[in-house]
Amino acid sequence: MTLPETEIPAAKQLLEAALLSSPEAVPMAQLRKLFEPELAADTVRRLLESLQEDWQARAVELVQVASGWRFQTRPEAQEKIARMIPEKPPRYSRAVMETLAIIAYRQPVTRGDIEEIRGVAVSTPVLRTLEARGWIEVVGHREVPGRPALYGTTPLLLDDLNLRSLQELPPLAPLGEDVVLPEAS
Amino acid sequence: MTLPETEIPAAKQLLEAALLSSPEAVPMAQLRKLFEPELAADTVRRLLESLQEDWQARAVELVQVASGWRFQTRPEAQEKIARMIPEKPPRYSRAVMETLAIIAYRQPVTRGDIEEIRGVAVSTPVLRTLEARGWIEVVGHREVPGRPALYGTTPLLLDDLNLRSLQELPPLAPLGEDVVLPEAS
Amino acid sequence: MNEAADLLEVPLAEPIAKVRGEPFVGLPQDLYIPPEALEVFLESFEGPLDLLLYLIRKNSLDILDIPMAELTRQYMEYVEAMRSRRLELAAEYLVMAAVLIEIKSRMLLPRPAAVASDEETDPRAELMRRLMEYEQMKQAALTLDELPRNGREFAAVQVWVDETLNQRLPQITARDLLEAWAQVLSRAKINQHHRITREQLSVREHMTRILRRLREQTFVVFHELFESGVTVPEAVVNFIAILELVKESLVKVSQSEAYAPLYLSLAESASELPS
Repeated sequence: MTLPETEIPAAKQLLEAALLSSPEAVPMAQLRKLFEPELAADTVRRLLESLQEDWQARAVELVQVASGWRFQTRPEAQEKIARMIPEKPPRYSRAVMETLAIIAYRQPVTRGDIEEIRGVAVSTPVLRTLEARGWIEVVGHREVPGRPALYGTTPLLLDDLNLRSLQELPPLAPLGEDVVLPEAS
Repeated sequence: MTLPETEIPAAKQLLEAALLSSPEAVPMAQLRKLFEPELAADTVRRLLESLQEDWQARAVELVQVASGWRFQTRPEAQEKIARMIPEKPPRYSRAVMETLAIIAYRQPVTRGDIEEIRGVAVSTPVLRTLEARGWIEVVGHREVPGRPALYGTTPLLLDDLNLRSLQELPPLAPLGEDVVLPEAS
Repeated sequence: MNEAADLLEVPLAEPIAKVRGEPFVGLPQDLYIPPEALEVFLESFEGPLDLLLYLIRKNSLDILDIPMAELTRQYMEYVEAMRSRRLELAAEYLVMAAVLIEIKSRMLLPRPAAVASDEETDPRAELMRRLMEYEQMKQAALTLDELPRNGREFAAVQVWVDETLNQRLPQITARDLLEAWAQVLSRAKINQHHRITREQLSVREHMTRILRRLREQTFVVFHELFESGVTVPEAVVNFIAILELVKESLVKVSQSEAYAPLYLSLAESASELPS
């Protein structure tokens, strides 16, 4: 189903309202359901691209991420918006971030695999923090004694990092390369 | 502090981004903090009114409510948006969940108590959302000037959480230490 | 290490410890570590591999040809320092000490000439592989942490939606409730910390803000200085700022008659009240 010229503005407004009122990225399949009869994916994509242009010079932008389309604030604006909010987004500890990196780059991995790479035990709260954030999940079990859980990353992690697929993760540094280490360690 | 003509578009864009990224109404005092130096309330109000006009013919509108300003979907658009049934069930905002948690664990509490614990103002819609859901209710009034309402949780909340009594709520102690703060969502 | 410390961020670019007000950014060369700081130093390492990498990089050692005697010596000094101060030593550190000593002693043994050049028989091979793999992941963690993140560098947009128009109501569990409470608590801690260090500053900030406003407006009605919606601590700081300004004779408060509105003006410009 394509769209007559005259109905384009209303269709764009509806897409805009749907995306603005959704806290998470909206998949294409859902966006098509906004219209009766349903629009072709191509038509919706063209409308989205046109909407993207309309928002180009604003402090909010329309982006495509792993699980669909979403409006988000631009970083320059976000810095100023943060002034209004008394709390700062806290940072994750190194244990949490290293565990996340291992799961992201080596998935699927068991807790034992993570401990082997880090050389220390992985505490339960570290995994629970990542699960509660919706960034990792159990994707299966390794068929060895004890059937340990295998962890993988979720589409939400990609969404939250503005990525469309795991291929877009930053490439790993070559093994053994002398990286700039933070002062303390 | 007033604003030179040339800075008006950028100021409006920043207000727009701040309001679009907040599901709850933003009080004037907070909006003023977006600017450095802070703008006068009058200046901000004029910018907001101009923004309101820009959005007049859209499916989302800028409105002023008791606790501040917010963008919201127009009811006609909302009906159509409801057609695209989300795959994931909707979630309550952080403000709603934290308010509920405080009432559940510290009841009976006044709105002032909640604000003191959260460190930010509690907007009326937050309390109304919880009341409409039947999870909290006014259980009395504190005998101090103004006789503020005391909130408590209802048996329905316990039913919905599959608990038989408030004693079955998860204990507070261990988590306060362990949990790494998830970032604002 | 306790679990809370395991999760708490030690900002890497900042001094990791302060001893008698002096910031310590790196470990001193001679390995003298003030006892008060040792524990903090050690907690900044994520385990024995992290400590070894630190020693290798600090001494510009070649990770592909590690001088085992030197590395083991330095590592053992740390372990001994920890033990002598009765710090709780994670088992992993002791296991690694044993591994290092074993590698060192195997290297002292003569190897058959035929396989001496074969890398696989290098007693250090496994350790070097682990160090490199960990270093790679450590770097990846830093890079991931720097990626723009939802809720930090940008925020997903969501406007108000009337709940009554939503057909599906959000479901919650008791666990969600507990997590929300934990968020409140931990934020309360952050804010508390904030208040201790910033209190004086924020009074000064409010003083400046009020002065700036008076410069533009000449007269300001007292209650206009308190926007509705400000938090109680903010209002209090604001009020203290006004008192401070009056005390320092920067601002005058005037009233034309009893119960009339209070006006604030700059001390130097105060002449007559607006009618």
